[in-house]
Amino acid sequence: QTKTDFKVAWSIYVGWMPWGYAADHGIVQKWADRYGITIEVTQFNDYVESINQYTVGAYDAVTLTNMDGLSIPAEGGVDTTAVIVGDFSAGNDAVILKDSDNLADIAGRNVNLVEFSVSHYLLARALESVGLSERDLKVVNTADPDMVGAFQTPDVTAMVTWNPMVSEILTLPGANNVFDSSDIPGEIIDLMVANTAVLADNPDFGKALAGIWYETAALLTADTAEGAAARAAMGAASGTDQAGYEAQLTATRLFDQPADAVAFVTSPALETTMDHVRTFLFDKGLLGAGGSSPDAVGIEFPGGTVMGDAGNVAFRFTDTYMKLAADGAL
Amino acid sequence: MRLVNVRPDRTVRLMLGLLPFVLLVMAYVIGSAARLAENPNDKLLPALSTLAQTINTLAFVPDARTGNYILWTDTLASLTRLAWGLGISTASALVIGLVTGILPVARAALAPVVTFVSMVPPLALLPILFIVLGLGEVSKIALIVIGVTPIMARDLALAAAALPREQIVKAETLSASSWLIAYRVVLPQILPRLIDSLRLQLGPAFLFLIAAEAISADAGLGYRIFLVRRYLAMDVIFPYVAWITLLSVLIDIGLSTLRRRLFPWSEMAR
Amino acid sequence: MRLVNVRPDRTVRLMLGLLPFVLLVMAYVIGSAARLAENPNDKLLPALSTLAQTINTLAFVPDARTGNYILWTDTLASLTRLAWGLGISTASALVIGLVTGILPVARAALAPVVTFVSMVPPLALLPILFIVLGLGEVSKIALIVIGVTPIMARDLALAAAALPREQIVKAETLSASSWLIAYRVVLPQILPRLIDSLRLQLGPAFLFLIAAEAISADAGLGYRIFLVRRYLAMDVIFPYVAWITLLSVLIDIGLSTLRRRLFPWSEMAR
Amino acid sequence: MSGIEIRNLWKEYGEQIVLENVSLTIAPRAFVALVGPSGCGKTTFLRMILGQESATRGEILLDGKLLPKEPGPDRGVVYQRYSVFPHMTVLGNVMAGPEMRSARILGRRFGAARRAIADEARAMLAEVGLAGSEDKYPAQLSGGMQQRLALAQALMMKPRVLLLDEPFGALDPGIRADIHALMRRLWNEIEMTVIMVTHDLREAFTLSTRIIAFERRRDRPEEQARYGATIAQDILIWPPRVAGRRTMYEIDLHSLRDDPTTMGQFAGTTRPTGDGHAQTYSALG
Amino acid sequence: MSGIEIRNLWKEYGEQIVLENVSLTIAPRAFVALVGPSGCGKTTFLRMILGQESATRGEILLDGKLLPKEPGPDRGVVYQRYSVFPHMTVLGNVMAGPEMRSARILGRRFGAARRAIADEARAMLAEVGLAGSEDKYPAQLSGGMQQRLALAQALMMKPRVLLLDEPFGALDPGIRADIHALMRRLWNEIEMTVIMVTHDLREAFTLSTRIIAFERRRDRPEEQARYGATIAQDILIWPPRVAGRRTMYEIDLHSLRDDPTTMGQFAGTTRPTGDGHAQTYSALG
Ligand SMILES: Nc1ncnc2c1ncn2[C@@H]1O[C@H](COP(=O)(O)OP(=O)(O)OP(=O)(O)O)[C@@H](O)[C@H]1O
Ligand SMILES: Nc1ncnc2c1ncn2[C@@H]1O[C@H](COP(=O)(O)OP(=O)(O)OP(=O)(O)O)[C@@H](O)[C@H]1O
Ligand SMILES: [Mg+2]
Ligand SMILES: [Mg+2]
Repeated sequence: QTKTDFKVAWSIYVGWMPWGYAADHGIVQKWADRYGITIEVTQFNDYVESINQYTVGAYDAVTLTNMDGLSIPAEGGVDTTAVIVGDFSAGNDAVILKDSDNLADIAGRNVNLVEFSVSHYLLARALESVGLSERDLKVVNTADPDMVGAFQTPDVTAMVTWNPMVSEILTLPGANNVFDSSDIPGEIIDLMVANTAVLADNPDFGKALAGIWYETAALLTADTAEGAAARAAMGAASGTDQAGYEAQLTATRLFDQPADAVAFVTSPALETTMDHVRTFLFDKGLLGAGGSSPDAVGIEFPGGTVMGDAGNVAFRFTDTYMKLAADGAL
Repeated sequence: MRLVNVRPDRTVRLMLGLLPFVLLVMAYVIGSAARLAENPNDKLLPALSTLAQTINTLAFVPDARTGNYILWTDTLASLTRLAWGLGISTASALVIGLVTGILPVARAALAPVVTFVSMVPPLALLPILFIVLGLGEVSKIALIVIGVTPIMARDLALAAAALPREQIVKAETLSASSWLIAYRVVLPQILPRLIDSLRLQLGPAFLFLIAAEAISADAGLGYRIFLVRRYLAMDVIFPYVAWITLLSVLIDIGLSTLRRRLFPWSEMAR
Repeated sequence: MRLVNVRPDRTVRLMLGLLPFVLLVMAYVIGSAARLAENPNDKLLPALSTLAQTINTLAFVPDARTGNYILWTDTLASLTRLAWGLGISTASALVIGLVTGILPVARAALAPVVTFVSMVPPLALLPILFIVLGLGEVSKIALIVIGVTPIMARDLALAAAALPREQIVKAETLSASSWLIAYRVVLPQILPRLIDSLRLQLGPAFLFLIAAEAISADAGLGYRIFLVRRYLAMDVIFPYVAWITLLSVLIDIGLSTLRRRLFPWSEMAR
Repeated sequence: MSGIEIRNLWKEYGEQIVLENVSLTIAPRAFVALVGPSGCGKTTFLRMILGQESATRGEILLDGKLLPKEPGPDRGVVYQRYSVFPHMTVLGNVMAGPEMRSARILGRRFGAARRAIADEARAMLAEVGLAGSEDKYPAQLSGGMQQRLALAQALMMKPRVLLLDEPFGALDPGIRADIHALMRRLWNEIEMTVIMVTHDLREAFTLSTRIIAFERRRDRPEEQARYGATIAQDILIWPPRVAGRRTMYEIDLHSLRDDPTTMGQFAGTTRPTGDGHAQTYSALG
Repeated sequence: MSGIEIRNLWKEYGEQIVLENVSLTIAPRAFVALVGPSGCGKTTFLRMILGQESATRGEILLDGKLLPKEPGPDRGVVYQRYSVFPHMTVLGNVMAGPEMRSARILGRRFGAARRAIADEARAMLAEVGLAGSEDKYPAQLSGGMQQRLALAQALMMKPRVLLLDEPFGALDPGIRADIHALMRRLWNEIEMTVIMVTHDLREAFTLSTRIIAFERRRDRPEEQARYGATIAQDILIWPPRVAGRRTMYEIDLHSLRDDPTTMGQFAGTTRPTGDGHAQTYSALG
């Protein structure tokens, strides 16, 4: 049903910082006012918690990656639509080895990472690239805020994590980036997703989100004093400074032009990516619980093609709102 | 003279008490110097000068983004939550403890469930709490309440039940009703224990607060620690930990003074 | 008859005690049914049948990947850590508490630092612990030790200091040295308190264990809870929380029985 | 009228029989002294009259009516210890009874009503020698002072039955004599029956109208649990003391206070009641 | 020899003067009874002799040597309460002293040595009437039994000075007389000086060789803190009792046990020592 009050959750990560900035600087307010709605933006320090909250229905929209969108809300029966493709990781996620720059040396080591996260996925893809599998090493679940500290202990010799931890770790002696998300470009995608039913009933909400994002993204990438100030603010909000934040941005392919984003979601590469992702999730037992194939949850792409069970579509990519932005029709 | 009878005088006591702190600081300084000599960018044990500079920034330089003084904003946010959480816990623990302590019927109905709930690890309930109560202040306060109340309630029930039965009988011979026994005989006598119990729960309360703030907040001592943990910014974490410790010690001393002031008789009865 | 004098008999007591549990389960069932009616895939409040099935899988079906029975592997891993942590804490708290409790010199030197350390929020120190002690078992055990020891030590020091001065003097007239006073008079009398203190610290110890396992582990009750939190598997989280609670209750009862067996006199002195 | 009748009273704790078939009629306004060896059940007996403990068998009647099963303001008590409220001042302790009796919600009176009670309380405190200590807390008093406070607290309620459990053991001889005089006066003035446990036979003879001795008749270790104590002696003081009437006793007592060398004398002689309970005097410890 | 000499002893707690300029010489093997009103400082005085409390001014000499500043096995004590170890059995309590004296590391003996001590302890327990309770814990004993246990425990060490603080207050007359007899016998057999606080003048006259009364000479409320108690009377028992020699007293005492009507009598009369401390008898409570 239609409603006017919406709640959006976001968590601290390079590509999502604009949401917090937009909330703090009146951009959210401005776009909400334009569509006669209210949008409450909540910051989470804990990414997983923000997804869980969205999944149980406490929020209408949330920032997450394509993989987590599939494994948590979609798998949990919450039909979810990716309103905005904000960026993909192009180096923000990395496999780091101590005292070796050869990925193949990872065999036999303990690898510290957040299990079942995009790091795990990155590791799986990295192992594929050198003909290894997860059986050749041992995964140790480690919480993301503690990665930097953990890397400094002698018994940690291999790690998969994301920024800002990656850039911190790479400054440490002996740390080598042996594989990162720029080696699998476009596979780790950062999204703003919303509940499909809410969105269908309230298209204005989607439009407002698109308006907020592209206005803020433009500011973020602007080579002006304002842009610098915005980057400094986002850096501070994520616990670092402008330089640190800009360093993280360089490893991010940010879609500040809606047209680029539209091109990205409509390209067939996305289907290949999602197939990789759902196979990975199925292997780990996170998708299609108890089922025999990853097809249990259907994924819809712009244009209407569905991968998997067409009777149970729960994860959708759409270009509707980004196209409106590209056409200047917001 | 036996060692048990050797009583150092005031000055010696003071010096002995300071000694471990001095040793700790020295160990830190040496460790820090050693690590910095090896890697000048080391973040684990920042030099004292770095610490001082960070503290200065946190406490006395307004934040560029919001114009707030970060340390004070965080402190205010956390202490407000703590006060609410402990306030609610104390009040409910008092009621539950009093009732289960003196009414056999209430004890039969509530004691098992309170014991059971006091054993539930509250951190594991955190996700559920957030879902049920939302992410605002309520769920953070609720975590403190859930973590602290059952233990305080059990403690108070024990204190109430430990009052000599003779006192209750005495009150009855003085024509007290059940209500008056609770209100005039038992309640005043467990209030000092309430304060002590509160003091003991200060540590756990801070723990729950930090855990809750780590998940969702935009200000607070725990929020800040977890925010900067990704960068291993020990120059922020150490001062924050020290500050939390200092706050706890101060509140503890304050409560214990309050207790002595309000209930002079409870000191004598020792 | 006054309410304070109404003593329900055994059956009524039992029924009253069960009532809140029954209500809790009923509330869960109703809530779960309501949510599942809306979204059959809902993960927050799984149906009882789903819970039962998951429990069965966790406890009695070997894991496809490792061939282990997950619940038992996790339990063993956690209980081992807990036992080490609490064992070390208990031993060191006993020594520190005894020494600070009876020797004025030791009290002067140690009491302030122990008080201070007991107020440090241990969770905030985790990064340092990990770096100093590595990510293995040691740092998890160390977190428990750091979180639990100062509080137990203070408690025991208080218990030792609360022994009537007359007893110490009496021992001296019976020719006891400082050592014999500690070993034959004070130590046996604080052992029951040691067990009680241990019981009280069971909850916090589990809390620290879960927090440590959440940060880095490959088995353990806390590890599992935080791992499956990633896909909101409440059908695993609820049974695990209940299991931890049950374990705590059992350990608590065991310790309290042990205390009564070992120190019959401590019961009588009440 | 406050006469007490006890019919075939038994008290057992688990396996152990404490009191065995005690039957006793206590006249209204009697002053009964209860003596007997340590652990024979004197305190237990008082507790049952108080309603704090229930009898295993038998019944207790107060003025012909079965005793209510819980303590109430008709029966006052001074325990061996734990007898006052540690969180109230001395004055507060003594005022507690009248205040709670008349203010059923707050348990406190205000204004003139409060002042009236306070004046009465102060007068009572002066009688037991606690004038000047009104604002102290019990923990600041010595053991003897606490016992006197408990006595004052109980007397404020003017109970029909007053139960005293070794109330004067902790008093030094001077104050003890004062309190004895006070007890005698109040017993004369107030309509009350007093039952007092004491180890001090002199005190028993000084104050009471009747002395009852409890004793286990079989006391070998293996018999202790199987046989309880019962009434071994029942002595009426001679010449009889009657509440509300002056007798010659008073005179003896004043002399007692002043000269320690006369301490041993006590007033009156004893006479067995001849009702079958009384046996040889030598059995009395 | 165990003579005690006290020279100009003062004791103050903060502002409050408790004892004021007490001087006293106690002969070896004396049995001193200390009496005085509640709160006048009797326990404090014992504590100072024990070494548990230090004097504000003045000094205490034992056999001409300054007293060590801490308690030791040469001085035994029985407190008003808290006197036994709750975690040891009755037998363990009595054996604790000899065991700790001879086993300085473990505080326990084994084998024959242990049996010897245990036998001695059992004998002592039988003397104080605790035979059969060897394996109980103190909490299972009545107050009076605990006091007797404490006495047995202290006597096992055969101290040169034995300090007793109202040790027999909780005993019923029968046991009390037994313990009096035991005390007298041990005092005769063991080389010890006894100082006993009591509220019971009869007991004082029954046992002691000398009675010392403490009293505050100025006792108005506003003076209480500024003036301490001091020796108000010092009475030597007549005819003199001497340790190790039988006197006529024994005979009187046995009769006392058996007939309650004779309770008031006590043996001997009193005679002032005439050393200036003694004043009128009437000051004695
Ligand atoms: N709650 C109880 N449970 C079991 N036994 C009890 C209980 N209370 C008292 N007793 C036993 O009952 C007996 C009588 O105890 P009571 O306190 O009445 O003795 P008493 O005559 O008052 O002794 P005293 O002169 O030492 O005060 C004792 O043997 C005691 O062990
Ligand atoms: N630790 C202390 N601090 C302050 N005052 C004390 C302390 N101990 C005793 N007093 C005071 O010293 C005085 C003497 O106390 P003490 O216990 O020696 O009296 P007592 O003669 O033994 O009395 P009782 O016959 O009641 O046992 C009392 O007024 C008491 O209040
Ligand atoms: Mg009794
Ligand atoms: Mg005393």
